[in-house]
Amino acid sequence: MDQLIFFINKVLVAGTVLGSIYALGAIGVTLIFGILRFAHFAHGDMMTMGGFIAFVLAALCAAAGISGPVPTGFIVLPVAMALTAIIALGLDKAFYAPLRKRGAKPVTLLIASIGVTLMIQGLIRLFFGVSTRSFFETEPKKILRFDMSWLGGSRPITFTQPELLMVIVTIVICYALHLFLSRSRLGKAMRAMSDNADLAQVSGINTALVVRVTWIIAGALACCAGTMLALDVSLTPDLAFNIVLPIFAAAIVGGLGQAYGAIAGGFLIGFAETLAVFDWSVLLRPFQQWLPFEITGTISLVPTEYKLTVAFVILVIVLLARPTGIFKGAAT
Amino acid sequence: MNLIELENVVGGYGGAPILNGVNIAIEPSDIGVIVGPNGAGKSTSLKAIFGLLKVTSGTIRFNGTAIENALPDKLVPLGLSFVPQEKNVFTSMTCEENLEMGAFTRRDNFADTLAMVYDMFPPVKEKRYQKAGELSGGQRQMVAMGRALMSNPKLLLLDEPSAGLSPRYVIEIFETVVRINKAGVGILMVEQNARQALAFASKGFVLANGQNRFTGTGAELIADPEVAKSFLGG
Amino acid sequence: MSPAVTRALGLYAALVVLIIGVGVGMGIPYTTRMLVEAAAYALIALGLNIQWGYGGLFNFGIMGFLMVGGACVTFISYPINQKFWNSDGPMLLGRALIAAIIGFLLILAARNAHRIGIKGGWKTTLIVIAWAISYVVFRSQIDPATAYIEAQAGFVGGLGLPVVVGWAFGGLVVAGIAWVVGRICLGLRTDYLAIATIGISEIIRALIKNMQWLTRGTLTVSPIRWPVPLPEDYQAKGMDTFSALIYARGGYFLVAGAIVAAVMVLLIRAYGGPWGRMMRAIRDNYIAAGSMGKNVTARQLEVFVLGSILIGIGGGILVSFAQIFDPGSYQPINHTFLIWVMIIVGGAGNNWGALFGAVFIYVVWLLSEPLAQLLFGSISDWSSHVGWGAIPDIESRSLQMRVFVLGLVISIALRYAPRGLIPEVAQTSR
Amino acid sequence: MRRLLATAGTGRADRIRQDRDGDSLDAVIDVRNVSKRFGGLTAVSNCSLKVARGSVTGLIGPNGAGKSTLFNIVAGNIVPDSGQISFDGEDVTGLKPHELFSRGLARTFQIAHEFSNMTAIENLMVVAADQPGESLLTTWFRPMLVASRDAEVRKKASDVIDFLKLGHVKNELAGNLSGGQKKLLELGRTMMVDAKAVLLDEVAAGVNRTLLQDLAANIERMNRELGYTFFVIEHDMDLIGRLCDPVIVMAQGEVIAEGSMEQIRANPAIVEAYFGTPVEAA
Repeated sequence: MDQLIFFINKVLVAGTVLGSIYALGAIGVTLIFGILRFAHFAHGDMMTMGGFIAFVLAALCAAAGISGPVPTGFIVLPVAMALTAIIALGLDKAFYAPLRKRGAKPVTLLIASIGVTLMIQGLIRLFFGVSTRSFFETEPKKILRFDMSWLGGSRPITFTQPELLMVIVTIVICYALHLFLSRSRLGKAMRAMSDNADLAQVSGINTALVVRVTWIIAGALACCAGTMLALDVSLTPDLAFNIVLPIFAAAIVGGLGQAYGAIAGGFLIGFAETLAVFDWSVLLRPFQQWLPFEITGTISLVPTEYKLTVAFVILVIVLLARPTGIFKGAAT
Repeated sequence: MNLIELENVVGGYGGAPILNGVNIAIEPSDIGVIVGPNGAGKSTSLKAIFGLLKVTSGTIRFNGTAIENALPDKLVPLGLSFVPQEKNVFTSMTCEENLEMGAFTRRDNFADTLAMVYDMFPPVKEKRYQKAGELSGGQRQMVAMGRALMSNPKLLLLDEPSAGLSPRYVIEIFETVVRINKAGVGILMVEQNARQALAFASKGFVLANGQNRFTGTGAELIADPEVAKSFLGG
Repeated sequence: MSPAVTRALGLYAALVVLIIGVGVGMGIPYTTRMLVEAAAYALIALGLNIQWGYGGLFNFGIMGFLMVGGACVTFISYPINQKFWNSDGPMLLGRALIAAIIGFLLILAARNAHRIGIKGGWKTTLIVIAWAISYVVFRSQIDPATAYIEAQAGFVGGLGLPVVVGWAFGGLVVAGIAWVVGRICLGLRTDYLAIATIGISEIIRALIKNMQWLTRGTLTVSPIRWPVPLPEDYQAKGMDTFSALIYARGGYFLVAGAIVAAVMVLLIRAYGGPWGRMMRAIRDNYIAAGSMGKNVTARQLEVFVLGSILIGIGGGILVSFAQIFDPGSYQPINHTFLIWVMIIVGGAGNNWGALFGAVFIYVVWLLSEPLAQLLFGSISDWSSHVGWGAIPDIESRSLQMRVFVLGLVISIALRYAPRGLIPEVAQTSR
Repeated sequence: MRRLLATAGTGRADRIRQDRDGDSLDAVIDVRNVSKRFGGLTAVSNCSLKVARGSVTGLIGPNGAGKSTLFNIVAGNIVPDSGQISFDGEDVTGLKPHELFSRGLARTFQIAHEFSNMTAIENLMVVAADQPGESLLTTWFRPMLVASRDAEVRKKASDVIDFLKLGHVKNELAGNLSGGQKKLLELGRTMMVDAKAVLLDEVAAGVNRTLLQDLAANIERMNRELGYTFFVIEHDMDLIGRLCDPVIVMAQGEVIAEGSMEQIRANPAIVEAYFGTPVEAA
C-alpha cells in the first residue's frame, strides 16, 4: 500500500501539476500558431514576465498587509493576467504587426520572436537582477497531508496547497476556454480563422479583432502558467526559457492550432516526464523474488538529468510518425 | 436601378491583368450567370466584386454606391455574400457553427434566418451538430450556401456551385438557387455547366479572354449556335 | 565598381576603424583576444550562413554542435591519462561498444522486417521492442563501465595529439551527427526544424554535461593546449608579460585567421559557381528545382552537414583558446541566438555579409559589457547624488543589458534592414 | 555536346518523321490504366493514352476533368494509386521528378515557376545537365574543368536566349519579367537539355495574343527543327488547333476521344462535354 501512496505522491501529483503548467503554456502557443501561423518563441519569456508581474503585485499586497487564506500569488493572479495580456498586445503591435503588414513570411516572424525573447529576458534581469526569488519568503507554503492509515498506509498522501490550487485553476481555465471556444461568437470566430483564414475573411469576420483576442488569451494564460511555475519551483529570470521546448512539444503532439490538443499534449508530456524519471525500484521491491535481476539502487527509465530530453524524444517520434498530432492540427 | 453594375473593369492578381474591361449589370430580382471557356476571367470577376483582388480601372457599383477594392468585412454588412468554389466550409466546425459564422456581422437576433436556412436545406438541419468536414460534396455545398445566406444578403455571388458534383446534385443545387432567388435574393453565378445554368438564367454573360463576347437572356444564348462553338474556339 | 561593393568596402573600413579604437581604448592584449574569438565566431557564422543563407535551413541547435566541437578537441589534444589505459576501462568500454553495435544491428533487422513478411503495425511494434532491448542491453554495459572509469581514472583523458587534429576531428564528428539529424529532420517545415534542432542541442548539452567519464562534465577539463606557443612559453624565453601576450595571441590569431581566410576563398568560389547557382535555385523554388533535375533532399543534407563542420571547428577553436572545456558555460543566448543576430545583421546568403556581421556583432557584444557598466555607474552616481540611492548590484545588472541590446538589434534589423547590411546581391553574370 | 542549331538537330527531326508515317507508332510516353483518388473524389480513373515520338500531342477537357492530375502523375509530382507509366520504353511509375528529368523528361508549370531571385540567363544555366561544377569537390579541386563546362553552358544559354528573342532581359531578375516573358523563359529551360519529351502545362495561360503567336512559333520550330516531342495541356483552342495532332479529350477523369482537332470539333459529344449536357427530364 505504501508503494501506491509513493507512486501517487511522486507521479500522480507531480505529473498533474507539471501537465497543467505545460498545458496552459501550450494553449497560448497553439492559438498563436493557429491564427498567425508562426511558432512564437517568446512565449516562454512571456510566462516568466507574467510570473514576475504577479510577484511584484504579491509583494505590494504583502506590504499593504492584504493577505488571505490563499497564497497572495493567487489573489493577484487575475490582475497580473490582465497586465500581461495588455503587454502581449503591445508586443504584437510593436514587433509583429508591422512585419505582417509588409507581408513578412512566418519565418521572419519567428526570428522577430527571438528578438522579443532576448529583450524580455534582458529587461527582467535588468529590473529584478539574477537572483532566485520565491513567493513564499513572507508566508509559509502550506503542506496538506491526507492520513491514509485507515487503508493500512503508513505514509500520508501529501501535496502542497499551491499545487492543489494550481490544478483547480487549470481546470477552471480549461473549462472557461472550452465555453469561450464552443459557445461565444468570438471564440467560434477564432476557431473559424484557425480552420480557414480566407473563408473567415469572406464570411465578414473582423480578422484584426480575432488577432487581438488571441494575443489577450495567450498573454493571460502565459502569465497564469508562469506564476504557477514560480509558485511550484522558484522565480528565476530564465524560469520559463527552459520549458519552451516541452511547451512546443505539447502543442505539436496535441496538433498545432487545436486548443484541446494543447491541453491533452501538455498533460501527456507532463506525465511522460515524471514517469521517465520515476524511481521504479520502490514499486518493484515487493516482487523481488519473482524478478530475474536483483534490484540495487534506483532504477529509472532515464537518469534525472536527462529529464528535459524526454519531451524532445516524444516530439521527434510524433513529428516523424504523425506530424499532424493527436487532434489533426497543421501538418508539416 | 441596377443591383450590381461592373463598368469596363480591369484587374488581376498583380501580374498581367486578367480582366480587360468587363461589363456586367443585373437587377435585384435577376439570376445572372457568367459562362465561358476556361481562363476567361469568370471567377476573377466575382473576386473583383468581393474585394479579393486589385481592380486597376473601371467601377463596380452596388445599389448605386461604388465598392471597388472595398474589403469583404465592409461588403457583407452592405448585403453582399460570396460562396467560393473550393474550401468553402469550416471543416472542423459543426454545420450550425458554420451557419453562425455567416451571421458574424449581424448584431440582431438571427434565429429566424437560421430557421429559414434549415427548412431550405433539410439535410443540413439533420446533421446540424455534425462536423462539416464529414459531409458529402453536395451537402457541403448546401452548408456553404446556407452560411452565405445567414447575413441576409441582397446579392449572392456563387463561384461554380456545381463543380465536382454528381449530376443528381447539380440539378438539386440549381433548383435551390432558383428558390433562393424567389425568396428575394439577387444571384450572380459563375458556372461550368453552361447550358443547364443558362436554362434558368434571366441574364447571361459569355466572357472570353477577360472581355464580354455575348450578352443576353439565358434562353437567347442557348439558342445561339455561335455561343456553343465559342467554347471550342475555331 | 557597383554601389553594393563600395557600400561593403565602406562598412569594412568603418569596422577596421572601430577595432583600432578598441585597441586604443582597451589595450592591444584585449584586442588581440577579441580578434581571435571574433575569428572563431566568424567561422561559426559562415557555417550558419551556409545552412540558412544558402539553403534556407533553420538551425537553432548551434550550441549543441559547438559543444561537440569543444569536447572533441579536448578529447584529442588533452594529454594521455595513463591511469585509464592501464585499468580495465578500455575493455569495459569495448564491451559497451559491442553491445551498442549489436543493438544497432537488431534495430536495423527490425526495420527491414517487411522483407520477411512482417508489415504495418506489427513491424512498428517489432522496431519499438528492438529499440527497448538494445537500450536495456547498452545501459547494462555502459553504466558499470562509466562507474568504474569515474572511480578508477576520473575520466578517459585525451590522446595527446596536435590541436589542429582535434579541430578536424571535431568537424568530422559534428558532420556525422548533422548527417543523422539531417536524415531525420530535414523533411520538416522551417519552424518545426527550428524546434527539432533546439531539442537536439538540449540533448547534446545534457549528454556532454553528464558523461563525466568522457568529458568530466561540470568538473571541467583544463588546461587545454594551444596550437601555437603559449604566453608562458614566450615569458620562459625572457619576454615581458605584455609583449608575450601579444605574440602568443597574435600567433593564435594568425592560425584562426588563416582558417577563416581559406574557408572564405573556398565558399566564394563554390557559391559563385554552378554549385551556388543550384543551391540558390533550390532555396528559391524547390519544386521547380526538383523538376529541373536537382535532388533537393540530397543537396539540403549536403548543405546542412557542410555548415555543421564549420560550426564544429569554430567550437573547437573557442575551447582551445579558452584553454578550458566547461559544459556548464554554454548558454543558448551566447551560443545560438548571438550567431543568428550576426547573420541577420550582416546579411544572410552573402559570405562577406556573414563575416562582417560576425566581427561587428562580436565587438559590440564584448564592448557592451564595459560600456553598460560605465552607463550604469553614471546613472547610479546620478541617482545617489539626487538622493534615491545607488542602483543595487550594478555589476550583474549591466551584464544583462547586453541581452536586451541583442534583442533590440534583431528587432531593428528586421524592421529596417531585413536583408542585412551587406545583403545577398543577385549574381548578374559577368 | 550537340550544338543547338547545328544541322545534326534537323537530321534527327527528319528521321523521326518516317517513324510516324511507319506502322509501329513509337510511343515516348505510354500511360496504362492509371487511377488516382483524393479522398472521395476520383480525379483520374483507369486512364490510358500514348504520346508518339516527334508528335505535339494535345490534352483538352473541361475544368476538373483530371488533366492536371494526370499531367503531374506523368511528371512524377503525384504517385498514382494504380496503373503504369513507361517513358521511352522504361517503366518509370513512382519515380521522383529529378529522376525523370535525368531520363529526358522536362516540364513547364501552369503558373510560371521561375527562380525569381536569379537572372534570366542563370535560370537557363542552372537547368543544364551534367555540370561538374555542381559537386563541391570538383569545384575546388578541378577548377579548369568546371570553368570550361560552365562556359559551354553559358554559350548554350545565350543561344537559347537569342532563339527566344529575350536578349534585352538577359541579365534582368526573372522575378521582374512580364508574365509572357516568364513563360518563354520556362520554355527555354526545356531547350537546355536534350529532352526526349516536354510536358507543357497551359503554356498560354496569362499570355497576351501577340506573345502567344511567338510562343506557338517557337514550339513549332523546336518540334520541326530540333525534333522535340511535346505533350500539351491547353484551354486556348486556337493554339491547340494550330499546334497539336493528335488531340486527346478527357472528361470526369477518363479519356473520351482522340483524333485531329477537326474531328474533335465535329464530334457533338465533346461539344456537349464542354458546353454542358442538356437537362434530362427531371
